[in-house]
Amino acid sequence: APARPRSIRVTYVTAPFNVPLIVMRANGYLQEAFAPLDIAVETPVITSGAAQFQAIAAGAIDIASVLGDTSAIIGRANGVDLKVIGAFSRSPRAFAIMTRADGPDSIEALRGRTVGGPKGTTLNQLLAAALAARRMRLADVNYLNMDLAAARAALLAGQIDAATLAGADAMAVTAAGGRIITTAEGVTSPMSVIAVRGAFLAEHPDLVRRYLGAHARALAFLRDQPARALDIAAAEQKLSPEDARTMWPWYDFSPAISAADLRNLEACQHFLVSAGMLQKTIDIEKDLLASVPA
Amino acid sequence: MLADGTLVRHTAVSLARAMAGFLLAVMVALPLAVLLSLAPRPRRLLEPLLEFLRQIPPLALIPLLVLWLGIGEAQKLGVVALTCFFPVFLGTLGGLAQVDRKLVEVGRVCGLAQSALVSRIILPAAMPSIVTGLRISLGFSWRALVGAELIAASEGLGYLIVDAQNMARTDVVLVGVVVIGLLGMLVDRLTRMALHRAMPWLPRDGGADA
Amino acid sequence: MLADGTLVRHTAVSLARAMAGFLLAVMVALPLAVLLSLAPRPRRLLEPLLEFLRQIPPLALIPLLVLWLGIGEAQKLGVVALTCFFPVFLGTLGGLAQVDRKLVEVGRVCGLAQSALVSRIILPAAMPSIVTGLRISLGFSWRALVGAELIAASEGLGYLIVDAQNMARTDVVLVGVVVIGLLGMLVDRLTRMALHRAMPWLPRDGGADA
Amino acid sequence: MLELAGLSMRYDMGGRPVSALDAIDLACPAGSLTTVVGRSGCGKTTLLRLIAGLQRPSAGEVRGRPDRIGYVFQEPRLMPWLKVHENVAFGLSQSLPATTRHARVSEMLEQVGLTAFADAYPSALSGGMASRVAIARALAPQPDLLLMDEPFAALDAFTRRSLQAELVQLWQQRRPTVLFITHDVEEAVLLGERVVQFSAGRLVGTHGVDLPYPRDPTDPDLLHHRRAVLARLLQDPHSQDARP
Amino acid sequence: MLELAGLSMRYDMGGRPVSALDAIDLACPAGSLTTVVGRSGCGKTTLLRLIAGLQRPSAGEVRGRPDRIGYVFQEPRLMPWLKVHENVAFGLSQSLPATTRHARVSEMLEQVGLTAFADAYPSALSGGMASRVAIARALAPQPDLLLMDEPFAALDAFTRRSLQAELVQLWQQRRPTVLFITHDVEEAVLLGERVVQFSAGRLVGTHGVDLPYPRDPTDPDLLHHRRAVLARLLQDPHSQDARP
Ligand SMILES: Nc1ncnc2c1ncn2[C@@H]1O[C@H](COP(=O)(O)OP(=O)(O)OP(=O)(O)O)[C@@H](O)[C@H]1O
Ligand SMILES: Nc1ncnc2c1ncn2[C@@H]1O[C@H](COP(=O)(O)OP(=O)(O)OP(=O)(O)O)[C@@H](O)[C@H]1O
Ligand SMILES: [Mg+2]
Ligand SMILES: [Mg+2]
Repeated sequence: APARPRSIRVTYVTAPFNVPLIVMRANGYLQEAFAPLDIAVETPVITSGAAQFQAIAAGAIDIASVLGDTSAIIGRANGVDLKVIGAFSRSPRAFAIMTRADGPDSIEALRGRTVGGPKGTTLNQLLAAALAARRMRLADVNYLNMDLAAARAALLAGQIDAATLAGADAMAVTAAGGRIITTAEGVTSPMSVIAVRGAFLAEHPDLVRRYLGAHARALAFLRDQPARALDIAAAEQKLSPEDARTMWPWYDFSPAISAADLRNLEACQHFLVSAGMLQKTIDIEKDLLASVPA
Repeated sequence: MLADGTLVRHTAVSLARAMAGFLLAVMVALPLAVLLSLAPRPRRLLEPLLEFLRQIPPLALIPLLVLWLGIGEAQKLGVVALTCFFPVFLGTLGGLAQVDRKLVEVGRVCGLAQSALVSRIILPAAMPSIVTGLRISLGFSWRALVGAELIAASEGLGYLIVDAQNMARTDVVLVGVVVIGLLGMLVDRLTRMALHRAMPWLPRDGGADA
Repeated sequence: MLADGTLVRHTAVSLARAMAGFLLAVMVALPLAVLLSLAPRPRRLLEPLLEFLRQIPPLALIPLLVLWLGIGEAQKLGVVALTCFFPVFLGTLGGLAQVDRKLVEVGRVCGLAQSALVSRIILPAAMPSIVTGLRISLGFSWRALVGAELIAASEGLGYLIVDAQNMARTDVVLVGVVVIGLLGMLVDRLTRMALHRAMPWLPRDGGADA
Repeated sequence: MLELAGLSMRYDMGGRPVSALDAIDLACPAGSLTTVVGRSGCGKTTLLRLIAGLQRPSAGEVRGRPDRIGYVFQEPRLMPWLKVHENVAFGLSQSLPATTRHARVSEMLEQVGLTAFADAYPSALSGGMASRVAIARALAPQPDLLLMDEPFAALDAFTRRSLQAELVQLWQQRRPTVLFITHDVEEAVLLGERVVQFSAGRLVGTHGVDLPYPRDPTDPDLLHHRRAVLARLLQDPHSQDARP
Repeated sequence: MLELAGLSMRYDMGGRPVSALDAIDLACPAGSLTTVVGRSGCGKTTLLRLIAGLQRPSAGEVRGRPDRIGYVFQEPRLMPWLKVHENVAFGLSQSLPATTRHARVSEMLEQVGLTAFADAYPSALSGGMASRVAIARALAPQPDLLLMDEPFAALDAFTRRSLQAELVQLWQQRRPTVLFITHDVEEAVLLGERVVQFSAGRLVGTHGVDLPYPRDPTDPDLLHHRRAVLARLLQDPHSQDARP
């Protein structure tokens, strides 16, 4: 087997509300898992999905601890050597199409209006699916590409009529009097996954297992001491305890990829292709998913 | 991309944005630098503000720019202009400070008004430094495109690049990079040629040739 | 933030990054400009490449930089240095082209070697333009921070700002912006003071004073 | 009439005061031609600069300064980005008709013997040619006050003679007030109605030269004046390095 | 021995060729003192520049150029960022011991009468003072070839006399080869072992001055030589504006 690395690099992403990851780091589970092997763990912050798969492609990252479903599929389909080894979260209620208090009050009312949000992401998929459910297409709205912070700012500044938002940006809009037109609940099934560099998985399955072990410990802590976990997460994300408690029930952190998850990933790929964002498709189960050999 | 004309469209849009933002910056920076170099009092008031602004990353200001300028063309030009402003401004200030006072005195004994001193002596004498500032800004007008087209853009080479990055299309990123590089070189060369035609006495950037 | 020292930590990290990236750029750009201005043949070879690179948005190169430099400190310095490089480079080239050949001739009849011509005549004479280039770069070293700390940073004012933007904490963004602005001004002022102390003949950027 | 009253100029040189001019009183009637002589560093250039209003005196004042001043600086000070003919036209009022401007420039270039170099840039001129362009530039606007700081120092004997003659002719025709600095005592007495002598920032003597114009350089009377001025100059006790 | 063989220099001025020097043959024995006279624009400065190797001749060559050259340019060309004493020290080899350098600079400043201004920047100097600094800078390294382009043009009669005397003394002591351009015919015959005359880029005459050094400016023999050179100069048929 190839020599053990001196260190491994795992991305650290707190937003929108990645409680298990926050707990895992705060409680030092990762360090504990790798210290016996004399392996240092680095947890660089790389929030953008595209940046994460670019870093994986560059060999700079071994494990992407939280990667959006769209990013995982886009990256893999375009040749990035990554494998999905588990689910991180599912949170349809955390993703929403929002507007100001005086904004359009239904999906239908969005026709011809300006909507901002990050293109090529789960939120893009949400908008497309929500429109499709009302027999509309993305082309029926004026869809502008912008990241969450900009979309939030543009919405509050009255520059756009609606925005697709999540996490803290959604809370901020709510706090400013904004409304939710719809969440993803019942519309799409956004999920995030745990992804690893393919070569890393092939060479060091034992290390990947250790990582998953640490992840499992964090989940156990969430189950056993939810209040403590919430406090840790709220502090790390500088959220008020109330906001944290609001968001808590929106998330399902179970790590196993279910048949439903698989269907959702396939729907996600379908959306990407139909929206013209993906030219090549992959076999989700064979090309993307991987189990960690014992 | 070439075949269906998308690349041409993205290029045209970005060229227009880069040039408009650049010209906007020049049209404010150049007169302002001249004005401030002649008027110590307004200078003392304005300079700290400008010095402060000069350090701020335009990416940090994007939410603010969205607030002030919206998400349309104005915001994109704003990002480009904000990046291009200071090289021209500092280049001009530096050039003005270097102007040979002996030549200015020639104008003063000829009874030239302040404005004539500026147009007939100070600006021509400061021109080499101003040109350096212009060239730095011109380069940055292209560099600013990605930042400018990060938000609410659906066209432009910056948008093309960011979009391709998000879509893991390294080949497209590369095309965008190459087009920006070549186009920037071309514009730089044309600008220099035009400036040298208009002002044949300018040093050719040929180095000190010692 | 102030109380628990986080702001101080972010500031220290960014200060170090901005300065290191800036110095790196200066250490390459300055000698390279001098070399190329003296050697026409290497110049003809290298200049097109540099002119090409000069136009490329650093944000477009981040994936490449990650590939070459990883996601550690090197990549962050790379982004800052890439942004700082060209103002110094062009400022120096421009300054060298403006050097009064009559003064260079004085050195030549004194039998000075090329290196002595450079250190004793050309550089001092070109210094005002070089300083302008340095100041533009210094400003851009701060501006580059957000881009540099976009990826895999957990500290620094750029990270602070991006993180705060993601967390919708406009107040924190503002703190970051103000700290960068003030710190940048301070560093600029100190640099100018140091340069003027070392070279008292430099124009004080006081304008043409016509 | 141009009047200097108690004109003084002190410079600060690293904390040490240098007195370049010390309480100069001098009246130059309109249309007079005064030549100025004195050792290097005695304040002659400073005097012209104060008269031209290029710097403020430390004390005293300049009265009766006319609007239109022609100044031949000690160095040529040509604009390197202008061709010779453009440099000569530099001081001409923009409101003059183009044909007048053109005619004046041609005439001046003719007088200084540089017609063939009208389209040259200053970098292609010899030292003496650059001086002559500067002279042409100062004369072109037909100023009422002409300040000339060693204008002919870089010229050969022949060219100098002919420009001296032209200056006198021009002065007789249009009668500007002229202040003319020279190191050449022969030139000082050949041109000046009077010669004023400076020493270490002080006006130490005035010598009238009451000979009709145009004067003949070989005139024995002129030689007599020349000897007188020279004698006083060589007696000048101040050596500028002993001064500050 | 410094030898010029068929030395020519043509400039291009907007397409039109300007011949600044035309096939000059001249030999200057080591230790000789040659003065050069000629009308403004006749090529004197170009001659010195070619000898110094500052530009390449269009044709011909310069042989026997020594290593150590002192050049007094037609303009002072001081480094504005160096103080007067640093400017004077500029040409001194860095390998000289600091005390020697210091002594040389002091001595030179003394000779040109600027000891009191050692710490001044060039911007605080008068025109003549700047010229003297330039002279001191060229002399300080004790060059084997001394090229002087109207070095005393900006100096008053008194200062000029004393520097002339010092130059002759220095030349007699250390015997550098000297080429000295001047417009002052009196100076040309006072200093030169021979006077060479240029006209429109050609060497048109050589006049030997076989008088012992140091010479007395009032010596009637000198006056005789002066008249002879002047007469030839004033006959010079070329007027430079008619030339190109
Ligand atoms: N760089 C140049 N380009 C074109 N022509 C030049 C250049 N330098 C000198 N000349 C021309 O060469 C001729 C000789 O110039 P040079 O400077 O040698 O004259 P000079 O004898 O020193 O005159 P002066 O006594 O006025 O200093 C002049 O006609 C001048 O215009
Ligand atoms: N900017 C300045 N700062 C300090 N001292 C100055 C400045 N300008 C002139 N001086 C001093 O003033 C004195 C007179 O200078 P000025 O130029 O008037 O002399 P000058 O009579 O014209 O001499 P020259 O014949 O050498 O041109 C000199 O001692 C000079 O050093
Ligand atoms: Mg003077
Ligand atoms: Mg000459």
